[in-house]
Amino acid sequence: MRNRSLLVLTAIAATGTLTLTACGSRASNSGSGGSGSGSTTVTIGVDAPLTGSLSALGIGIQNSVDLAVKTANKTNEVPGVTFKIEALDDKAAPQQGSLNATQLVGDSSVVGVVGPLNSGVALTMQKTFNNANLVEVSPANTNPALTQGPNWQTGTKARPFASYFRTATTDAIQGPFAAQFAFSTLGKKKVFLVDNKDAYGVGLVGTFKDEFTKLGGTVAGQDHVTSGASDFSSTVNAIKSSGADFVYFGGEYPDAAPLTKQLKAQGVNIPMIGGDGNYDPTYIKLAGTASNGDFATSVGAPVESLPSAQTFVANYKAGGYSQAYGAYGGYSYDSAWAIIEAVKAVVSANNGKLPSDPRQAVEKAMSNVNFSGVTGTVSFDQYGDATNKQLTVYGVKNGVWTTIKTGTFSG
Amino acid sequence: MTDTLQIRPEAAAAPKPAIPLPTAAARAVTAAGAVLTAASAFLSWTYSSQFPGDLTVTGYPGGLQWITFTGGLLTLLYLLVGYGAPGLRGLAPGGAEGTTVILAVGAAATTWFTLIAISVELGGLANLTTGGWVAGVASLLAVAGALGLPRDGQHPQGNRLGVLLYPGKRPELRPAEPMPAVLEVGVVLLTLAAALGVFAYGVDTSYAELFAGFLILTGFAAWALNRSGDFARLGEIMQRHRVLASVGAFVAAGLFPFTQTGGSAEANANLGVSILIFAATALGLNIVVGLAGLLDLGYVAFLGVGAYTAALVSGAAGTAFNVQFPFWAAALLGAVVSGIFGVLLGAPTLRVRGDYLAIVTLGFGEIFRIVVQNLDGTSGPNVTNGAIGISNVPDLNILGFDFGSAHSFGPFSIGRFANYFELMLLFTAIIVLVFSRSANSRIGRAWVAIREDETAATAMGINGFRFKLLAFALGATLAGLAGTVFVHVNYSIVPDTFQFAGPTPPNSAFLLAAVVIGGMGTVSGPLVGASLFFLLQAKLSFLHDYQLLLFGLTLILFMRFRPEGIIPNRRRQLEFHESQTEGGQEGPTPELRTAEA
Amino acid sequence: MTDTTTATVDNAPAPGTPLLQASNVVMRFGGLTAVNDVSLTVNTGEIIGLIGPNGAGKTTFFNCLTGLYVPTEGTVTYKGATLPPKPHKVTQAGMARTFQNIRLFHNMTVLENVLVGRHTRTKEGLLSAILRGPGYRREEAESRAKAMEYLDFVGLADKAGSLARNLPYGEQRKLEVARALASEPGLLLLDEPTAGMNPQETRATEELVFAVRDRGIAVLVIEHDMRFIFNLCDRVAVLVQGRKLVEGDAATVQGDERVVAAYLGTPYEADADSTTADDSTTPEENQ
Amino acid sequence: MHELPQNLVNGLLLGATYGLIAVGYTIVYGIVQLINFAHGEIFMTGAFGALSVYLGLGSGTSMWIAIPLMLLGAIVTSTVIAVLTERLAYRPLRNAPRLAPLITAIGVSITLQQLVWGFYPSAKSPRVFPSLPGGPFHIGGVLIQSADIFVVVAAVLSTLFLAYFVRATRTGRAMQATAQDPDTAKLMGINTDRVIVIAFALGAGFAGIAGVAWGLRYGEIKFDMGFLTGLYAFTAAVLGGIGNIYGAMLGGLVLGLVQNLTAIYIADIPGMSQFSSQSWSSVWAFVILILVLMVRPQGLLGERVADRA
Repeated sequence: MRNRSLLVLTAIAATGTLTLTACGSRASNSGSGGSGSGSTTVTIGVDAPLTGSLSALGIGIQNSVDLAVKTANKTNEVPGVTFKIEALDDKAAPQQGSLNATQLVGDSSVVGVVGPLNSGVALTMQKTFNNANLVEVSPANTNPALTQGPNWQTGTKARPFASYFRTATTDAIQGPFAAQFAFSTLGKKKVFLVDNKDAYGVGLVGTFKDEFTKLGGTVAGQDHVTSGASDFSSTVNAIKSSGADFVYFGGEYPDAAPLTKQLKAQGVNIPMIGGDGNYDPTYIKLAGTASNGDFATSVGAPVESLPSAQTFVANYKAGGYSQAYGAYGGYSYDSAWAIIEAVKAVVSANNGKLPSDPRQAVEKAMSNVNFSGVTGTVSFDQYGDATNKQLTVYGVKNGVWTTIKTGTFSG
Repeated sequence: MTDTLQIRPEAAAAPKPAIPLPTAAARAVTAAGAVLTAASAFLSWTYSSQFPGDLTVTGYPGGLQWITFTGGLLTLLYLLVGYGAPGLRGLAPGGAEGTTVILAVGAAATTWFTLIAISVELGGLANLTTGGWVAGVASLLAVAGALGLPRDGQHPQGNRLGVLLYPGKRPELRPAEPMPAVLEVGVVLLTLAAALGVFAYGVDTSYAELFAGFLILTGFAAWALNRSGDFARLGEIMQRHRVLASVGAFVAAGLFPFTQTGGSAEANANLGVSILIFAATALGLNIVVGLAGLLDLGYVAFLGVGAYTAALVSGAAGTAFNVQFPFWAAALLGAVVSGIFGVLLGAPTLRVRGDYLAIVTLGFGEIFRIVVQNLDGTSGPNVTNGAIGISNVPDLNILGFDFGSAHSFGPFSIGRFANYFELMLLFTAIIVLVFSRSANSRIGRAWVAIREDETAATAMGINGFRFKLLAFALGATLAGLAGTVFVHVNYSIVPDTFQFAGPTPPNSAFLLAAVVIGGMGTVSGPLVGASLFFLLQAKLSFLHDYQLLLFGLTLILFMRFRPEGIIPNRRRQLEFHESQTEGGQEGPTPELRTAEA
Repeated sequence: MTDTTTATVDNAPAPGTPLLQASNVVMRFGGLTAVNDVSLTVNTGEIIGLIGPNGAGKTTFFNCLTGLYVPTEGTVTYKGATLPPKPHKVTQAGMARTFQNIRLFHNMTVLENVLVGRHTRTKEGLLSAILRGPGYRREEAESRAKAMEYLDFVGLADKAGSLARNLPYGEQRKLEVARALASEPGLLLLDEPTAGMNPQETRATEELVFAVRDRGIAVLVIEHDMRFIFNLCDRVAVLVQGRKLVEGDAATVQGDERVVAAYLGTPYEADADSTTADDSTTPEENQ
Repeated sequence: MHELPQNLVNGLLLGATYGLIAVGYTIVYGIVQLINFAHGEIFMTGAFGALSVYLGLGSGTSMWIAIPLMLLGAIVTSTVIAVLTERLAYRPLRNAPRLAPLITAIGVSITLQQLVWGFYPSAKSPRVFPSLPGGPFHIGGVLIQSADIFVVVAAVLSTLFLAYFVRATRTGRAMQATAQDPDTAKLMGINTDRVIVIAFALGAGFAGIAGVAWGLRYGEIKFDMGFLTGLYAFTAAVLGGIGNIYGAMLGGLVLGLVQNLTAIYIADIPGMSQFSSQSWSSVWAFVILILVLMVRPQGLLGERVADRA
């Protein structure tokens, strides 16, 4: 009878799918089996935009971490422990970051995560990692609030998440450093501030402004632009009539380049100083000759002046990666290496064996990590920020970035 | 009841099978193929365990082999139905032969997908073992046999879709006699369990290949069950037990986190809650788009209004107002504020011209993000903390239940995201209730009337402006409501989330797609559309660079070829129930309004 | 006297009371005068016909009566009150209409179409629809009962569950009448109700109109079909080129030479003329 | 002072570009009542078409030869794409419910944007656009770039051409007739399909010119430049009175001025200083749109048209 058969069908479908569910797990188990006997395999997670507009930066991060892991395995950096990476694509979207964070937390072999690139993504990940005591080291987040709490500017610094670290230098260092450079080295006293309303730009301009006025400089005017806009003529006019002798720009080169171009086209030949968001060859390409005389600060010493950095560049080349390591390659390598160092410390403290749940121990060990990395000495202060405060000013001369000055921020 | 319908209206004489075989031989070939296909899943398909799922094991299936196995069994099942096997007759009221063809092709598709994936990823056909070849050949054998089966169903002439129509269309079905109530209840429960199982399996697929294989087979199976008439039968039964079915569906959904165990449980619960937020928001949009026929292209901004409102009164550090509302008050406030924005935006726009709304909402979506970015204390009053966003939004605590930590219920333990999943499920239930009840009321009829023909609706005494504004504001309110949960799930909120077309849901374009692709004007359409859409983009991340492109093309193609979406217009069901008192407002069909020309 | 009671025979007002009064209505579009100084009165219990060649301004005049247009000059009153300038308020006031080219809600069922017609006579809002209290259930049940009654009246009760667009042409016309009746009007305006019908269907429509009148509802019909009009109407007004030519009973109008001339004298021109006055309204209607 | 003349000039130049794009919205909307969301992308593809021509010419070519060819490339690219989308995406939906073509338009918009993003070489970041030689010129304290002169010439010539086309050609009059009453136009023997294609092509041609103007003025073009610009241009069309060609130009100029002046002069209004920055200018444009819809829905030059909804 037809009615009964419907029941039969449903029963079959139900049991079939439930069986499938039950058995679907073999894949993930066997996937992480890894190599070698007697050696524990742990995973370093990577979260970065591997696709989309920012994929060049994200893939650079992934490859650099991969290089760190391969190097550690080759040199047997932590005896008895083999590292592997698991890279997840966050598409530069906070929602995806949240999903990735839970996934990495769920994989018990993950002992630390490198990433993310975007601070908006970091906001959704931090707490999930923190709840699981899983260390997260960002090579790129620069907003001070991530480590020092939302009220850092008013002086009440409070670390919100003990598991969050970063090798990137915060805006709180880069902005003031640029202010000192402009005021003392260049002798410019009147600034016009522009930011592009993204977290990075706003943060940078804020810290620059504080330091610059403290030094005795004056702010001739300030404007904010919408990221992605093309017509900056109102901003240019405001700058022109303000009588400022230079422009400080917080943001990235896609906005900075047309601004400096339109500025010079209007006959306002004052330099633009920006952060590491401007320090990119594309800036010069887009702005053309208008970029000559502009400056950008960037974190760390120039690659050619640090032997460790040169090794990294050479190894990266030898690694055969198809994409460049990008702006955050060095920091990513150092971030991964910091995790490896922490694991090493944990293992040696535990009689040469990795504890079964090493996450909390790794988190503790992070604060004592201290090694000479690609970007200089890597260690973390009480907020989880990098202690490395070395910065470099680059200037555009004849269409190329050239090193102007390397220094350490103090104060 | 007057039965004006025919079981098989004058269909053209069924065409001949593609492969001329005696029926018995065709059945035998199909059966052999199907059995072999299923059996081949127990063999090793490849040498290397490099391919995800480890298909090297002989003795039991793994990963994608399970999909092939299921495909083979389903083919066999419907072949037996067509053969008239005892106890199975009537399983395919719309015809078993066409169904068998679809399933055989589906099984072959997944199998060959797997084989090709192995060859491509591991580099060459040499990576396939004999077992793999057996599977491939067997699945093709089943297809060949199925193509020799006599053809049933309706075969309309001269359609462009060509090969897609080979299985024929399902004939109109006479409603079946009701079964004993106990049996029917059993069927309802089992159906829900099966749906939960399929969904949970799909969410839990841990690598893209498995998800793709799963999707292929699920797609073909859904087509087959629609063709066989089983969906129609199930629909009838569900209709008879409407309350049980809808309550049961929510209970089944609520059980989802409990089906998730192990390390990926929280990740899957997070995926689940994200899908729910996306789906619930899409359902709210469906009131605006599907019922009232208004195009809202900045809908995610209303989600944002709700989310920011909730974040501002959540007591998160660093917000402009240092207050902490209880969640019910925050949720209500978020919904109301969002609704007010809806009215402010709709009032000047809807009065003018319907299609201005589309561009005004598109503008609003962009402006919302820009305004939120600017309200940071330097380029505007500090309300939203600008681009840095509001972080560290505290977890909810309702009546002592802390959403931030894991809870155990007997042998089960569910974590933070599962807690929020259950909360969001409740919100979804509310939104479903609001949607379906308002749709089947004087208000909903007025909306649909406006959508169908505004002049005629006005002539029936409907105040077009007022009802359009009502729909728009209600949609905004529901999105705001969803937003209040959204912000807590994600701990934080930043302006960049609220884009017209961004990389991940929710954004306005994806919401619209979930509605359009799922089925405008239906309850289940946006839910299915949203789940499918979310899983697609989450699981097949290698497609991400082409995601928006595919998405744009999908919109165009759907509007061109299937404007009613994937959930078929169940209007026809109504024709069986002429005393029917309640019926959902189903989506528009590609009607040509030539009468007016 | 309330609106609702006009629907039933028992409480029908005495025939002869003026229901709709249009006085000196003028409607201009830019330089074109589509309706020029037309006056017309419809009394309770009457069936009034409005005829005229294509382009005579019938539909424009009709639209002035239904609130789609506000007349450039002149006034329209219903039950002594000036007609509100919005179509939905006109319906609320008690005038319902059908359309020349049937405008049903195609993707709604037959019953739902009639339920939409009940819109002005029900008042449950969104909140009560969501909460579904007893008041809502009662009103909804009552609405459905009434709707079924109207469907029964036009002979479509057995098609209540079908989609409106699946109905044959003649039945779609009937449904439009049922939908209009559902708003419990005192006056029903029919815009070419027999367009495209065969003689039998026309006969049936005739009877339907009489039946409507017998329920105490006055009817104003626009039509091309002379025979239909003259069989049906108590009085007939003839519009030609925006002006009212004659008004009177069937015999008077039929006997008037000017009417004959208007209909026979300008057949081709009338067709070409359709682009001016009458059809200038179509873009608004057609969207 | 904030150099008012310079700001006025800048606003008008920006507005002229908006106007060129707005013409496309207004023509198409006037005839088929479709908001062609993809029109902003048509503008963008025009710019990329021009860039392709420039790159194909080789670096030694004089700009005086390159510019006409680039214009041609832009116009051809945008026109072909616009006509194709009309033919493939919109025409099959001519009689569909009104929501269908709108959703399709969204789909077309995203598809075009993604095609350029994904398949045009190096279009994932902004691409450098060539600049015009000569300039800048000082005219009464106002600095004018040579690209600015191009914008003015292009806008004036285009408007004149359009005025001539609509008034004096058969096709132009057919377009007007179709816009006023498509059904009657059909009865009168006008091939409405053809008129619609011409409307799309014409609008696209202007968008192509606008694309070149944009590239020359700002020196770079990017795949997503059509989205917001298209939104502004549509606002300009509504502002001027949709369906009215001169209105589109006027609306563009007004909107350009609004964007440029609000960014500076709102600060002079007491209490509003925080709302005066470039980042607020798009918000002000949107506020203007809402205000226009409230106060004068038919736009500056529009006649009252009954709501066709």
